[in-house]
Amino acid sequence: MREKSVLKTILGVWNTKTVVVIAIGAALFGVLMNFGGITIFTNTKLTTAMIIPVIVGAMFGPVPAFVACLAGNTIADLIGGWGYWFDWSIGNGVLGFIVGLLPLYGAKINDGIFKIHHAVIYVITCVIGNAFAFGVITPLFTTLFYGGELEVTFVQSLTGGIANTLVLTIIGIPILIAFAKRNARNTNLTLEEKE
Amino acid sequence: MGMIKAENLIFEYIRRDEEGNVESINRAIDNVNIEVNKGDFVAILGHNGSGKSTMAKHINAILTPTEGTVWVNGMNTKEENKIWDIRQTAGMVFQNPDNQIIATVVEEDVGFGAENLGIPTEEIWKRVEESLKAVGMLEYRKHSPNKLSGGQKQRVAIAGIMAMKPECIVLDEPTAMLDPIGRKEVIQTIHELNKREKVTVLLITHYMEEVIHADKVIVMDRGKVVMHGTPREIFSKVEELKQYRLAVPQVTELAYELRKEGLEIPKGILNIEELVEAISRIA
Amino acid sequence: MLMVVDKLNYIYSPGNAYEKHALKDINLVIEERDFIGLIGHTGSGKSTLTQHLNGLMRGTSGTIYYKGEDIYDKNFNMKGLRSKVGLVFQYPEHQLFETTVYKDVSFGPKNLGLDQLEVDLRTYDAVKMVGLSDDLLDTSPFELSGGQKRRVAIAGVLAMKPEVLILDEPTAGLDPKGRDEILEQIARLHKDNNITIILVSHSMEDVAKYANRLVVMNKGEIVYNDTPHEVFTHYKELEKIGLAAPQVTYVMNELKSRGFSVNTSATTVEEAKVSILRALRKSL
Amino acid sequence: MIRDITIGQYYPVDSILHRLDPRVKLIGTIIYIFSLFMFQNYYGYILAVLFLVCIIKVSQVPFRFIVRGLKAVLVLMLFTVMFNLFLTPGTEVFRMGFIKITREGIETAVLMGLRLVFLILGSSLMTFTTTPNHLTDGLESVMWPLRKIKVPVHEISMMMSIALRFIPILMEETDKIMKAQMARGADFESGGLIKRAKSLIPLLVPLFVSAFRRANDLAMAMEARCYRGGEGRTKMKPLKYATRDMLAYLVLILYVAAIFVLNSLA
Ligand SMILES: Nc1ncnc2c1ncn2[C@@H]1O[C@H](COP(=O)(O)OP(=O)(O)OP(=O)(O)O)[C@@H](O)[C@H]1O
Ligand SMILES: Nc1ncnc2c1ncn2[C@@H]1O[C@H](COP(=O)(O)OP(=O)(O)OP(=O)(O)O)[C@@H](O)[C@H]1O
Ligand SMILES: [Mg+2]
Ligand SMILES: [Mg+2]
Repeated sequence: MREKSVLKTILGVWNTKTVVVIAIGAALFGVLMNFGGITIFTNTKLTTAMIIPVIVGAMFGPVPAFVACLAGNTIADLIGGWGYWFDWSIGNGVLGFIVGLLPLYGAKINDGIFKIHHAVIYVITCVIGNAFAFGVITPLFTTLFYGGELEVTFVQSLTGGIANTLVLTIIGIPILIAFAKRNARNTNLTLEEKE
Repeated sequence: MGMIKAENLIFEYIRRDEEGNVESINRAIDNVNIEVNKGDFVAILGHNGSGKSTMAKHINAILTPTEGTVWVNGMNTKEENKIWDIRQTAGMVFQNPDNQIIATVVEEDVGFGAENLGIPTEEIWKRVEESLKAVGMLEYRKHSPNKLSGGQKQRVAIAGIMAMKPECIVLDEPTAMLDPIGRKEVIQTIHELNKREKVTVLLITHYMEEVIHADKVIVMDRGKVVMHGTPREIFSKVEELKQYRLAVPQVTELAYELRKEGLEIPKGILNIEELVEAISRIA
Repeated sequence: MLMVVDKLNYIYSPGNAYEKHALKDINLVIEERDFIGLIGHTGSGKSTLTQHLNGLMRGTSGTIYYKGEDIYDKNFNMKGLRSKVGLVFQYPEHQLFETTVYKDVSFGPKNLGLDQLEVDLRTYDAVKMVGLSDDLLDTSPFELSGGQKRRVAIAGVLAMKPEVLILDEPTAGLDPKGRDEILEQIARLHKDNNITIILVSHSMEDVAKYANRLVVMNKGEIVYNDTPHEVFTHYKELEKIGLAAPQVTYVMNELKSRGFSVNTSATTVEEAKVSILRALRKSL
Repeated sequence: MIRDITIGQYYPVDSILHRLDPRVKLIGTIIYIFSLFMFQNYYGYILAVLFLVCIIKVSQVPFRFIVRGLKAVLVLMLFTVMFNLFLTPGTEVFRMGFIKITREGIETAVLMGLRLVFLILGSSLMTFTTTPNHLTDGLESVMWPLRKIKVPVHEISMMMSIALRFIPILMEETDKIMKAQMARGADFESGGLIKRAKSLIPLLVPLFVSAFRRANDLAMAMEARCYRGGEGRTKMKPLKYATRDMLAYLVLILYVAAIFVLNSLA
């Protein structure tokens, strides 16, 4: 089981369950984006939605995380009714991919493994991911799709990136720990209840 | 002819650590032998964690035996190329109605299974209509499932299975999340399908009242089948049932208590009329 | 009079196509040490009412008094009320989130801002009250069985030391023994710890056995508010609003109509047994 | 509030636009958005306005509903306009202290602002007139050729429809868990940013756990109903073009032609 190839880990496991998890993850992303956040700035919220790709990534790999994020942002736009912002969807997708890399550096939440050095790597990927996704990818696509001015996107990206990093570390790490613990030994839903 | 047959069935949930070594083994089903005939209505009782759901998942080939064999209409569930035939033969309804409805319109959800089978469009429409009628939900065909009550949603789920024309339906606690009226609706629907469409039914439940009309009751305890017989036979063994963390319907309990007090009341009273009859006969 | 609900109304999404008058002029008095069974068809407003009782929802009109204080008063301590009126939702184990049982149960007391010693004390107490053993405190709640999880969740609310405990279908999904165990536990809390209980249930047998008073809701209104015996004599009316009486009530009524002088208000197996035996002895 | 939210702001009336095949509307929207970037002069914008106004009239969706979507991105729009207004170099027309406005600045600002407004109006009109289900069907059908390059088109559309089905359920769940934790004294509103973020953990863990439980259940229920991807699947409601759809395509072709004519005018 150990020597799963890197490529396979990146692509993730694809079956009915993956499709459903991504779908429900994306729906939750949309819900949280609209209702579960603290607004700082338009298009920029201290949103808890970004935790979803982390969890999806932890369980299914970065590509499913990417898709969940991309679809999630599109659904958020759909619920919000503020038009479609594919530049942000793609940026979020890329961020989802990067923060969803967990299995690649050995943080196997499914098997209850999440140690301190994993947390450190995780924080680093969050910072890099945000910088790359919103510093490079989103502005790139903004100009490509909407011909928008880069300065605006940069200001937004900066706030968005900082907020995301905050959420991803402050909330993300405890949640990853909780999930890892939950999965650590869950065979025993044993029936014997001693009075 | 047997619809379902389990022979020396053993199933173990195995947990492995990082290196892939076995960390723990949980034997959820322990050497079970059962046989269900075509057209039967069989109920399965058992405490939480007794292996009922694990058993049910074997019939639909969602799980395959660790040891032993399960046959569904003569097909061995271990044969990979039969898996879709098996799933079409034995449909499955789950506990939470919300978690098994896929589409946002009732009729589309009912058609989902039939679409997967590659059935032509016109035929799907016909089947959807028939199955919705069979569960009494035809007038809701254009509704959104979110606006239905729990019992109605569960009936839609049953219709979805019916549209695949299965010969057998396995229901895993279909009434657990419903209120009494919803529960009654669902149980009635299942009985009707059993009688009218001759569908073999396997019903898993924690509600004793729901099994009194079954043909046969199976009681599970820690992965083993510990009792089986008609409802009357099963419910006449009040003490034994209690030992397995189960109970009997309130009338049965009352009859049992009266009997203990020395009244001449037959064992295994199942409904109000029987008890009233029995008491009238004494006086 | 611990709590008084006075002409309470609640309307969901007023002024919109989905407007729903969920509570209509509710008047209700809850006495100290009551054990109330709250019954009604699905969508009758039970959950809506219970969420008003601890201030999670605010009535559209009318008010609620807790120990004589108007809870909608500006100076009323709403957070205090939430700790005094504990609410256990349906499938409460789905809301567990901490990594150990101890942490999860102590979540409530910690939010109250108590010192560590008091938090510890309450946590241990609560865990004991629901009949869990101490050695489970350090395990993850996700590793427990269904029944144990349910108890942890109830303990989490008990640790707030509520004076009133509201439980929304606390036995859903458990096997019969598990159901009995939880209900017995609740009855013990009522008796030994003087906690006022409001039990929302769909099982007529259960409320008949444990409650001293039944509140019956229909389409947002309270239609009966009386002892179980009294309420279940109206079993024909109850059937019209989607409810029923316990099976033994039907047995007793049927026997009565056949000329037995039995007590038709019997609602539990024990009462029915005594009454039938007495009637039969007389007729022999 | 939560049970019956209309996702995607679908506005239920029976107009021609509502009845159009979703593929037409999807392609139309894409063409419209592209057209916004193709204009080389102001005539183009006049055309875009006229076209949009006509379509809105046909759709029977009240104007105020459509404009509502703009409010959400008002700040963003102001920012875009401001940036362009103040930061574009060129011929100066106005100066106060260090703020200076240029001719080119005004031009780009107006252009940007308009483009943004039409972008939002155009795309939200599609969601106003198409149910999410139809949209998904349309999307699947429009993207079908992409299957050749290994894009999992069927899976994507399946994902979208499952997501749509679960949005109201998940909202209700969020609400329920929040209330359950509030009953235990949780406080989601007060405190600084970090404290508030932390207070969300008791909400999020159960929410995720429940979402994954649902996903597990649903995946099992789907497989039990013989779901095995898009291969060999038939459709209960296949999309079919009607005459009105052909007419709509014709209108679109005329619109595109008009763009080219206008562009060559200047
Ligand atoms: N996915 C799983 N992984 C490991 N162990 C499992 C899994 N599912 C069930 N078990 C274990 O298998 C045993 C039987 O479980 P099963 O779900 O079949 O019981 P059940 O009779 O359906 O219980 P309930 O009445 O609570 O639904 C239990 O001990 C349970 O802990
Ligand atoms: N968030 C909501 N928005 C709109 N209507 C609602 C909402 N929640 C509940 N309702 C409606 O209010 C009424 C009362 O609902 P409530 O949940 O209080 O019923 P209940 O008696 O608890 O039912 P159950 O036995 O199913 O739990 C129902 O008709 C329901 O449809
Ligand atoms: Mg089960
Ligand atoms: Mg309720």
